[in-house]
Parts: sequence; structure tokens; C-alpha cells
Amino acid sequence: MLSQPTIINAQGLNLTFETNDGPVHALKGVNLEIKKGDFVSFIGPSGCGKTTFLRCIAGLETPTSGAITVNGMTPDEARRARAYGYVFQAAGLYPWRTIGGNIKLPLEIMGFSKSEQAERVGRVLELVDLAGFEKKFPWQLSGGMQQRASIARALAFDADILLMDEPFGALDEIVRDHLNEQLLKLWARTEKTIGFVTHSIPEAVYLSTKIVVMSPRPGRITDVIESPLPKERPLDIRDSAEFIEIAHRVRDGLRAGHDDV
Amino acid sequence: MLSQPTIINAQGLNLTFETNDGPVHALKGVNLEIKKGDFVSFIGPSGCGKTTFLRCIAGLETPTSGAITVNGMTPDEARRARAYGYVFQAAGLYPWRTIGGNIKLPLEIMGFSKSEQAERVGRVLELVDLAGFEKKFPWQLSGGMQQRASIARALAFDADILLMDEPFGALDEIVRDHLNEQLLKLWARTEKTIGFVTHSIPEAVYLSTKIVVMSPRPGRITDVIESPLPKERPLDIRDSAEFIEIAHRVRDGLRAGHDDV
Amino acid sequence: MTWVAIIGALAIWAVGWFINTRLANGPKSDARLVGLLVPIIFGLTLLLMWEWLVRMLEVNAVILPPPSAIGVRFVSELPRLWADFEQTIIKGAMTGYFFGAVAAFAVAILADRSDFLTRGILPVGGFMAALPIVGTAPIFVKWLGSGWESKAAVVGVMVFFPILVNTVAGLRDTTAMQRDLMRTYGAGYWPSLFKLRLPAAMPFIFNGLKIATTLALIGAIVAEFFGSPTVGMGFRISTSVGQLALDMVWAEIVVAAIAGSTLYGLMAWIEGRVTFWHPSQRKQL
Amino acid sequence: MKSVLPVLTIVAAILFVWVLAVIPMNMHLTADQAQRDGLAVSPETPAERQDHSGLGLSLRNPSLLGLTFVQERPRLPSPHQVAVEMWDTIVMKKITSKRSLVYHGWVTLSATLLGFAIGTGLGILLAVGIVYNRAMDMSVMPWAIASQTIPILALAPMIIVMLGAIGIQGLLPKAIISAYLSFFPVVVGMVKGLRSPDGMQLDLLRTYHASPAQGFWKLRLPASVPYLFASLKIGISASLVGAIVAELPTGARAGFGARMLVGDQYGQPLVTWAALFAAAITAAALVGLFSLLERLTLRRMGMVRA
Amino acid sequence: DDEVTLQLQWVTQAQFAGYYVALDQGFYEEEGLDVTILPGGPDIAPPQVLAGGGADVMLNWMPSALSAREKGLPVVNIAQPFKTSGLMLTCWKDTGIESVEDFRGKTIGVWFFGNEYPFLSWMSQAGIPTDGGEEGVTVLKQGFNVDPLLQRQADCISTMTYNEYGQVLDAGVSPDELVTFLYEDQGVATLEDGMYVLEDNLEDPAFVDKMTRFVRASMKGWKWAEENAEDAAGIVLDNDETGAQTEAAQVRMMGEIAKLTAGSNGALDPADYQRTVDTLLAGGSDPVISAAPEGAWTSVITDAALN
Ligand SMILES: Nc1ncnc2c1ncn2[C@@H]1O[C@H](COP(=O)(O)OP(=O)(O)OP(=O)(O)O)[C@@H](O)[C@H]1O
Ligand SMILES: Nc1ncnc2c1ncn2[C@@H]1O[C@H](COP(=O)(O)OP(=O)(O)OP(=O)(O)O)[C@@H](O)[C@H]1O
Ligand SMILES: Cc1ncc(C[n+]2csc(CCO)c2C)c(N)n1
Ligand SMILES: [Mg+2]
Ligand SMILES: [Mg+2]
Repeated sequence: MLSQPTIINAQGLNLTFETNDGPVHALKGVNLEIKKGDFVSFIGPSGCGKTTFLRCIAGLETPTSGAITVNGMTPDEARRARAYGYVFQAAGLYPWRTIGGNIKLPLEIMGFSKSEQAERVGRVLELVDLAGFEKKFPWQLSGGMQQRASIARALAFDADILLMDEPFGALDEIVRDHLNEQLLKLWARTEKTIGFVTHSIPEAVYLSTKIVVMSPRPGRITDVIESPLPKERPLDIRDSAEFIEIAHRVRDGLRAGHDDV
Repeated sequence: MLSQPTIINAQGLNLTFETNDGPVHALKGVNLEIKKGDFVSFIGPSGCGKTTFLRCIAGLETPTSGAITVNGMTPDEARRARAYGYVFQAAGLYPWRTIGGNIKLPLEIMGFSKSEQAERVGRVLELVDLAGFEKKFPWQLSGGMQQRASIARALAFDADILLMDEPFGALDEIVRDHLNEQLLKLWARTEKTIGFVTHSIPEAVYLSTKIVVMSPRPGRITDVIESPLPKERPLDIRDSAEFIEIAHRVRDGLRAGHDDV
Repeated sequence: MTWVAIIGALAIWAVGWFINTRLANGPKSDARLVGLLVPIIFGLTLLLMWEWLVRMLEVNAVILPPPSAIGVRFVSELPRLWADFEQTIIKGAMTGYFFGAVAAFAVAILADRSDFLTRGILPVGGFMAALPIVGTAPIFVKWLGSGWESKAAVVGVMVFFPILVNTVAGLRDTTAMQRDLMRTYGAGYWPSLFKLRLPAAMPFIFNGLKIATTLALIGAIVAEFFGSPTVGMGFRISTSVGQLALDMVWAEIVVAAIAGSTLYGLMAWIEGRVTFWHPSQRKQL
Repeated sequence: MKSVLPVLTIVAAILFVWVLAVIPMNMHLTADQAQRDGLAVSPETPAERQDHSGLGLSLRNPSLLGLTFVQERPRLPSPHQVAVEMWDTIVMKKITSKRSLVYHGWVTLSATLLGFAIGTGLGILLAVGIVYNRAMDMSVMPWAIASQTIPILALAPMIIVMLGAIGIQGLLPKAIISAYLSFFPVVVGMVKGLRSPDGMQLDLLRTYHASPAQGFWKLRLPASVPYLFASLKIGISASLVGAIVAELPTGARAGFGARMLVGDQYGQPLVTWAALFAAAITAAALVGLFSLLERLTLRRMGMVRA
Repeated sequence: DDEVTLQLQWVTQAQFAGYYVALDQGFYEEEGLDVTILPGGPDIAPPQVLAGGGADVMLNWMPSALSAREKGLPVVNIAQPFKTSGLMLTCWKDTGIESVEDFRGKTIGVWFFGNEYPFLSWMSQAGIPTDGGEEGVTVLKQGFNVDPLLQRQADCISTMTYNEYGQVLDAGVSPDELVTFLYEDQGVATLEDGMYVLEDNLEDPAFVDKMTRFVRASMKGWKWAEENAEDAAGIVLDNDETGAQTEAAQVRMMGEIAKLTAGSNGALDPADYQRTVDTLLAGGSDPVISAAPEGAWTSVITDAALN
């Protein structure tokens, strides 16, 4: 693992939003190195800057100071090079396109051939258990199904870096478990680098090679936990002592952040 | 407990939505009896009819067939008698009212005196840890704070029946734990009857005297679990064997529902 | 007499209203037929009241003819009404509407490329939209002559700004997340125009197109008051008033109302097809 | 404030095009006039000149270019002519004088405001009816649309005669015509606005068993305020146009419409153009006023993020 | 005082000087009348106003009034202050038009709104079709300005001697460049600017008495205006609420108007009436009136007023 190249490197990142009742310090002195093939979870209280940090990585937000590189480029260059698949906190499907059409959207933009498009749409729909819903419009699906469609959309074009902002928030535990498993399998198979925001401690522990605990405003990283769990993770690994220990460490980190406020 | 009168009684409830691509069978043959002072959780996969059932209880939706009574009246009559406090799945605060104004809304409608209004607003804001935010507008609060405000709004007028639809969905674990505790305290003190929808198995087990497990379309009740846990519940009760056993039973019920599909 | 007339009119109203209320709140109120029937009954009620009042109060036909007389005139003058319709609506209004809409579209897309242009064009557009037709029509007749060309120009100018303003607003009506999604794909200007902003703008664009239909009719007709050949709805209306042939005036008004409602309905229908996905089209309350 | 520079830029661009257009637009008249004044013009007869475009004629007679800007009855007045006329009639005349555009502006404005008040009131009433009464919902809208396709200039004289027949004259007939044009955008906007509360916001009130009146005052009305202002801004310009239109069939006595008509009738294009611009400026000022009110109200209501 | 409302057929201008003078000089007041003058405009049909009760007496051109009579609105001419017609066609000389025959293939601007009748009669008498083509004339409905001529969109336009013709000259055109066809000279003149009331009202002696006084005072105004053209123009200007009329134009107009009213003491000359009716009946396939009208004028009032 250590031999893997660094994909994302943030050094001394600060980000301040100027609002008219004063500046909001969203990120403060954030240092983080993510290597190729890492699965990094971000966890922290609401409003601590998780989304903001993910957006910085994707070049959707520009840090006020500090440096961030992605594959040695600026995030903006990486974005233009189409290095990212991004799953937003809300599904954000285009209402005028069917589920299939929504998943096709990035493929059209990136110039995949028609047959390739069809093939990929079929594959990712299968992956998120939405086969048969290709022709439906977003509003004809329940909230959870929409969220799965948006995950499929991000997976369709095989970006090297996958950024996911609370992708499983609106799903029940069973579906969530299922998708967690699928995501892990995909990750193991493709060696993607994944950034993942969640509020669920077990989810963070179950999925990640690295757990980043953040504390609220100004958003700082208070703990970075390297997971000793193996790459192959059956669901019942969650009952293991190791798992529970890491979960405790995360919970403590979170609680500490809360008391700060 | 057994001596408590029945508050809500549903017998053979069916509900079908007519949509333009055919009827959607949302509830099928639902029987349930809820007694005064019960804390009933509803859990089930997304789209299984939890919200729909809560809405039937509140008289916001009319069952296609079957009978439902609330305090011996129809839900509609009960609604007229202002028997319900309802917390919706999304916060749904009125954007043109401050947090205080939003909480005052039901009080104005029900004709409380000005001084009574002020007193109650202060009290419930305290309860959900939002003291000091009375004059802010909803968009000046984070998602989690908005949700707490909507809970405060439902608590303000002391309805006998409290119906809450995933009230803690968008909150991080720490805040959620805290509010769970508060809610339990309030319930213990006031003897309200509470209907509570959640996706979290631990939350359901921790809070309820009765857990209703539902399976997806057509929405049926597959299991009703009476909790043997005592009324006083410290947070660490969640590590007890009893707790874990109930959680397992709920998970099995959920899983069974999923396999049906 | 006056009292009889008024009470009778109220009675007609009450009957029509009673039927409509029954239909609208009845079990079949969602049926297509009822949806058509209710406005028709409403209209018939108004026409009956009109006929009744005109007859009972003996209103002179040079002030307000009864609907029956208008109907007779309408039927007997169909060929002439058709010629007027062709001249005013097809040549004047439609041409102007088409070019005005295309121009508005082009400018909107141009302006949309730069925030600076948008900021400049919208207020100036609002200013120009407030130029009253009674001032602009004579000017265009002076410039372009009495033929349909000047009418098309008046119409073009009248419809230009509502469509422009709506299109510009629509092109901006995307959520931050929808735009960010495009950015994560590294999508350039054209893909994000065609795949995001134009589809998102459609509800607004159709709003503009619908408003513009009624403006186009009014514009073409009124402009004829300021100079025209000896055919056209505006020509006919103004000369018929001079000849006190009010039934003819109303026959033309009926043509205008039918044409306008049809155009509006057509636009609304296309809107329904194109923006089927929009919440306002999805749920019927 | 951020818009000042862009607006100035666009205005400058329009002025530039305008100034250029003055030359070919006025060339024929200028050439005719120049010839009468004894200047050499080519080609030599008006009839021959008719065969040339304004542009072609300008190229053949460069010496006449300057004269196109100072015609007494131009086809297209030059910007400075309009500006001078407006200065003369707005600033240089006592505002009580009938030669002052301020005086005529007030005549039009008073009808506009009365008409706007009637139209807005009627529009809101209709919208409330449509939202609360299903029969009205189904029957009124198609006819409201049809009413707007009737050319107002055809209807106006009849309205005036009918009102005159029952002894109503003066401000009210004009205001009624103005109201006729302004009620429609208000109906459309307010129906949208009153229906804008979503299912949850409505359900909340149902759980409180709020009365319809409470639902109106506490939910539908506040929710419709942004739509109301959007409609008011369209409605006020429609009212102004209506008031101007109404001035023709009321005997074109005073007001912007009367100035436009008489300017056109007696060959004084500058009078028409000045009235036209004054009307547009008035409309812009009214719309600006409502924008300001809108911003203040919405901020007060917490509906814009300060 | 007895109230009288007069509906003009155009905006305030020297064409109506007599009435404004009578009002201004107190002639109406002397007769015990309280007169309101309603200006007209391009969208006002005076007969309609009369029918609606908005006015007691209107000014109108006789073709329009007779046509209204046939339409079932019984209006009656009670006085005729205008002896001669001021209506003419004004053409560019360089179009080669010298006589009526030369109209063929040309474009001619005509006022409608009830004023097209004399033109249509004339063309039908001359045997010239009015539906365009090489052999006929192309008719434009002309707006109320002289631009179609100045912009050369029309070869000829309708003008009044007292107004539009002067405007053409004001635009810098010299009379040498123009050819004019006065309807009087073509034998198709019809009576203009008569006073009309509703027939029913004449059965009421009080109304007749009121109108007698009204006509008497009005004619006094007209004669005063003829003699004091400049002052009359000034009075008209005072009454122009638009503030857009110019003194020069009104003074010139008053001068021309005086020529048209000069021959009349207010009483309708039956010969003029007959000539008008004949012209209108000769209107070819589509005559303005289908039969000679009965009772379309009365001398009762002028007889009483002028004695
Ligand atoms: N565009 C913006 N303008 C001003 N402040 C902002 C903006 N975006 C985010 N913030 C503020 O920055 C802070 C971090 O926000 P961010 O969305 O990153 O939180 P988060 O950790 O993703 O929270 P959540 O768990 O609720 O999604 C918050 O306090 C938020 O109010
Ligand atoms: N107004 C409606 N019209 C048509 N179908 C509806 C309507 N409301 C709900 N449904 C359907 O009824 C079913 C039950 O919906 P409901 O909202 O009760 O689910 P839920 O259990 O609350 O799900 P979630 O956990 O996602 O909130 C779903 O399949 C849904 O699609
Ligand atoms: C609506 C209407 N249009 C034209 C005339 C004809 N007319 C009679 S007097 C006059 C003014 C001449 O300067 C004109 C044009 C009219 N009476 N009413
Ligand atoms: Mg976030
Ligand atoms: Mg739900």
C-alpha cells in the first residue's frame, strides 16, 4: 500500500466564505494526503465542512489559501481532465431525462459511442438494482431509488476518483448494507480512489481504509484513523473487536468535536 | 399498561393511490392497536407505506377501505379536535416566519393568549437546544437545526398524540443521541402517545414500547414487537443483551420483507 | 322594467352557476368532458345574460348588439372574416411572432454568455417593453408602409421583450447542483447549454411564448388602426365602428378571441409535451 | 448598482445604432428639402430618388449627411432632437402648463394608478376565487385568456360610450380600460402564488385544523408575496399602456396618449417621440418603485437572504 | 341653465372654432345654456355617443349621418354651418396625375370611418374600380397624418383644405409640386360638419327650444370667428388641452374654415342636401344608402333660431 502514488494532497488549506454578516470560516489548516486506491471517509458534525472539502478536491470551490493538488495537477485541471465522478448530497437528477438518460448524460458529454453508452447504462443500473427502471422519470421513483440512480450516474464513466457526499443517507439499513457491499466490491476490483462523506460511524468504519474525523467551525481535521481491517470485508466483520474499537475511537473523536462548540 | 385505553385502532386498513399508470397499493390489510402512552416505531424499507400510515392516522389521507378510529372518533374528527402534533419528514418551516414565528403558528391558530404563546415558545426552544435562535429565519440555520425547530413546533401545543416522520434523519449521531434522550424524557413526563418513523434499528429499539415492522408494496405489517425494556432508558442500555436481541429480531423482519420483493 | 331585467339576468346567472358548481364538485369533475363543459356553460351563461339584458333594456344595436345578431353576422360574413383573418393573423401576427421570437431567442442566448450583457439588456428591455403600442404603431406604419409588414414589425417588437426576458431568466434557472454536475464532467459551453440550460429554461420560455400570443394578436389588430390596406381585422373593426356596424365589430372580436385562445391553447399544449417533467405540469390540483 | 455600467453600455450601443440609422432613414426627405433650398442633389428628381435606398442616396450625397440630423419632421428623429424636446417640455415648462410633459404625465398617471388599483384588486379577488372555488377554477381562466385576446382599442370606445350612457365620465372610464389590461397578469401570478405552498405546508395546517381563513392569511397569502410583486410589476406597465390607449377614445384631451396622437396628427414627430419616451420612463420608474418595495418587503419577511 | 353636451368629430381645432367662441364669448350663457364640448378623436363615432345618451347634439358629415339613419339610428340634421366641403385629394405632380383618369394603377390614401363614402361614389361614377390592379386604384386606409404622401407610400392622399393640405406645405412641399382634386369641383361634394340630434328628442318642445337657442348662439359664434380669425384661433388654442397645437397652424386653419362657413347662416340648403343624397345613392354596386332618406333634416330649429 505504501508504494502507491499520492493522488490528492492538501496542505494548509483554508477556506472562508464571505457572507454579508461576516466571513464563515469553513476550513482551517487542513492537511491531508490520499493515495491511489484509498477509501477515505469523512465524518463530523453537520456544518463542519465535509462537503466543502470534497468540493475543493473536485475544483468546485477554490480555497482561500493553501495548496491542493490532484494527480499533480490543480483540481481545476483535473476536473477538465474528467478525473472525477461526484455523487452529490441530494440526487440532483435532471427531471427532463429518464433514469437511463440521466446516466447517459456524462457519457454523451464525454463522447462515448452509442453502443458503449447503452452497454454501460445497463451495467450500472444492474449494479444499483435499478434494472427495469431505465425508462422511468426521476419523479416516478422513491427518494432512495433516485439516490441510487445518481450513484449509477457517477459510476458510469469510470472516473479514477469517486467523490460521494452522503450517498446512502435516505436508504434503509438493508439496502444500505447491500450497497455498501457492492461499493466495496467495485472498489476492490477497480482500485478507484474514493472520498466518502457519511454521518454513520459503522458505515465509515466498514468501508474505509482511512477515516477523517472533522470538528465544526472552523472545520479542522481532528483525527485521521488508518483502518487495519483487511480489504475483503464480509458484513459480519462489524461484530469483530477490531471494528468496535475503531468505531469507539471515531465516536470519541466526534464527541470531542461537539464539546468544543 | 394493559389498563390503558386504546387510542388508535386500525382494522383491515387498505389504501390504494390511483395514478395514471395504474393503482399503487400502498397499504394492505393493516391492523394495529395503539394504547394511550405507547411509543410506537414504524420501520420498513423505503416506499413501504410508513408515511402513508401515519397520514391515515392523522386524517390527512383517507383509507380506501377498513376502519380507523382515534379516541373513538374518526381521524378527521380527531384532527378537528386538534389531537395531533405532526413532525413531517422534511422540516417544512414557513420561510417568511422566524423560528419563533414558526413555533407560534399553531399557537396562533389555536387561539392561545400572547403571553402563553411567548412562554411556550421559550420552553420548547430550550427543549431542542435552540434558545437564542428565536429571531433567526429558517435559512439562517443548518439543516439539523431546522429539523429541531420543526420538532419544537409540534411540541409547542401539547397535543396528546405526537406523530413524527423520520424526525432525526439529517442529524449526526451525537446530536441524534441527545435528542433521543430528550424525547424519551418528554414522553415519560407527559404520557403522550407517540408514532415514530425511522430507518435506524437502534433508534427504534431504544425509543419504543412497540416496534412495527413493515414490508414493501403493498405495505403490510409483518411484525409487531412489544419491547420489554423499562421506561427509564439510559443510553448504554443499547449495549444490553435484551436490546441486541430485539434489534436482531427487527433486522430479521426487515430482511424478510426485502426478500419478498 | 329595469328591475325585471336585472332580476332575470341574476336568475340566469344563478342557474348557470348552480349547474357548474354541481358539475365541478360532482364525482365526475376530473373527466375531460366536464373540464370542457364547465367553461362552456360559463360562457353560455354570460351570453344569455347579455342577450337578455340587451333585449329587456332595449339597448340600441349601435351601442351593443345582442349575441344572436353577432352570430348571424358571423355566419353570413365568413368569407370576409376569413380574408381579414388571413391578412391580420397569418401575415401580420404570425410573421411578427415568428421573427420576434427567433430574435428574442438569439439575443437571449447571446446575452447569456456574459453576465455583463445580461445585466445591461434586461433593464433596457424592460424599458422598451413599456413603449405603448399607440405610440409605436404609427411610427412603424410611417417607416414600413400600410401593408402587413408594418404590422409584423409592431408584433415583433411587442413579443420580443417578454420572450427575451423569460428566456434569459430561464437559462439561469438551474440549481447550483445541476451546474456543478456539469462542471465535474468538465462540460464546455455548448453541452451545458443544450443538455442543461435550454431544457431547464423551457418552462420559462413557454411562459413567454404564451404571453406573447395574446400580445401578437392585439398588436397586429391595433396597428391596423393607424393605416392599412382595405382588408384586415383592425381595418374592419375601425371602419365598421364608423359605419355603426357593431355586429361586424363583434364578429371580428369573436374571430380574435377564437384565434387567440387557439394559439394560446396550442402553445400550452406544446408546453405540456415539452415540459412534461415540470412539477406544474405533473400534478393537477 | 452593479448594473449601471452594463446598462450604460447597452444604452450607448443603442444610441450608436440609432444615430447611424438616422442618416438613411431621413435621407429622402432631407434630399427633397435640400433641393427646394437650392442645393445640388443627385439624382435630381424626387421620383428618381425613390428608386434608391436611403443608404444608396446617402452615399451619393455625402454633403447632406449633417442635414439628416436636424430635419423638422424627421422620419427618425436624432437622439439629441428628442432629448432637447424632452428637456423643453419637462424641465423648461411650469408643471401646471398644458405644454409640460409633467402635467400630461400626471393626467396619465392618475388614470394609471386608479386603474391599477382596480385591476389589482379585481385580479386578486378572481385569483382567490379560482383557488378556493373549483367551479370558478374550471370556468374563469379560459375566458380570462379570451378577454385578453380582444383588441382593447376596439373595445375601448364601446366601454366609454356605455359608461357615458350611464353618466360616468372623466377618470373612471380610462381607469377601467387600464384595469382591463392589468388584471390578467395579476390573476395569473396570484393563482400561481396562492397555489405555491407545497403539500407539506398545507398538511401542517390541516393537522392544526386551521380554518380556510387562517390558511389564507397565514400560509397562502405570505407564500404568494413574491409572485404578487412579479405580477404587480407587469401589471403596472400594463396599466400605463391601458391608460394611454384609453386616452384616444376619450377625446384625446390630455395625457401621454393625447400627445402621441396629436403629435402624429399634426406632423410633429418630436412631440410623439418625447411622449413615447416619457411614458417608458414613467413605466420604468413605477416598475423600479415596485422592485424597491419588493426588496424591502421580502427582506422584512425573511424571504431573501440579506 | 339648460345643459347641452356637444360631441365634436375630431380633436380640438379651428374646425370647431364657432362653438368654442360661443362658449368663450358667453353666447351660450346669454341664451341660458350651460354647454359642454366633448372633443372627438380617431376612435369616437359621434352617432354612437349620441345613441348612448352621452351627448345631446353631435357634429357629423352627412354621409355618415345618413348611413347611421339607415342603420336604425334616426338622427336629424338641425343646422348646417358648413356650406362647402373642404375635402380633396392631394397628389404628387411628378406621378403624372393630371385628371381622374390618371388615378388608374395608382395608390390613394383614403380616410375611412364613415368618410370613405364620397370617395367611393366618385370612383364609381368615374368607373374606376377600387380593388387595385392596373386599371383600378389601390386604396389605403390612411392614418390621420400626411406621412403616406411625404414618404411616397401613396401617390395621393385625402386632405382637408384647412388642415392636412397645410401640413403638406408645412413639410416644405411647394404647391407647384402638387395636384389637388377638390370634391366640390368634381361634383361629388357632400355636406360636412352639420349638427344632428336624435329624432325622438325633437318631439319634446323643451328640447326644441333648447336646440334653437343652441343653434342661434353657435351661429353667432361662427360669424364672430369668421370676422376675428386670429382671436378665434387663440380661443381654440386656449381650449386645446393637449398643449401640442401651434398658433400658426390654427390661425391658418381658421382662415380656411371661414371660407367654408362663409356661405351659410346655419340653415340647410335643400339643394345641397339633394346633391349629397344623389352622390351617395350613385355609389355603384355598394351604395352608401339604398334609398332616399325621409325626414333626415328639419328646418324647424333654424327657422326659429334665425328669426
Ligand atoms: N456558499 C456558502 N456560503 C456561505 N457559507 C457556506 C457556503 N457553503 C457552506 N457554507 C458554510 O460552511 C460551513 C461548512 O459547510 P459544509 O456544507 O461543508 O458542511 P457539511 O460538513 O457538509 O455539513 P452537512 O453534514 O450538514 O452536509 C457551514 O457552516 C456552512 O454554513
Ligand atoms: N400521492 C401519492 N400518489 C401516488 N403514489 C403515492 C403517493 N404517496 C405515496 N405513494 C406511493 O405509496 C407508497 C408508500 O409511500 P410512503 O410515502 O408511505 O412510503 P414510506 O414508507 O414513507 O417511504 P420512505 O421511507 O421513503 O419515506 C410508495 O410506493 C409511494 O410511491
Ligand atoms: C374617426 C374619424 N376619422 C376621420 C374623420 C374625418 N375627419 C373629419 S374632420 C377631420 C379632421 C381633418 O383635419 C377628419 C380627419 C372623422 N370625422 N372621424
Ligand atoms: Mg454536506
Ligand atoms: Mg416516508
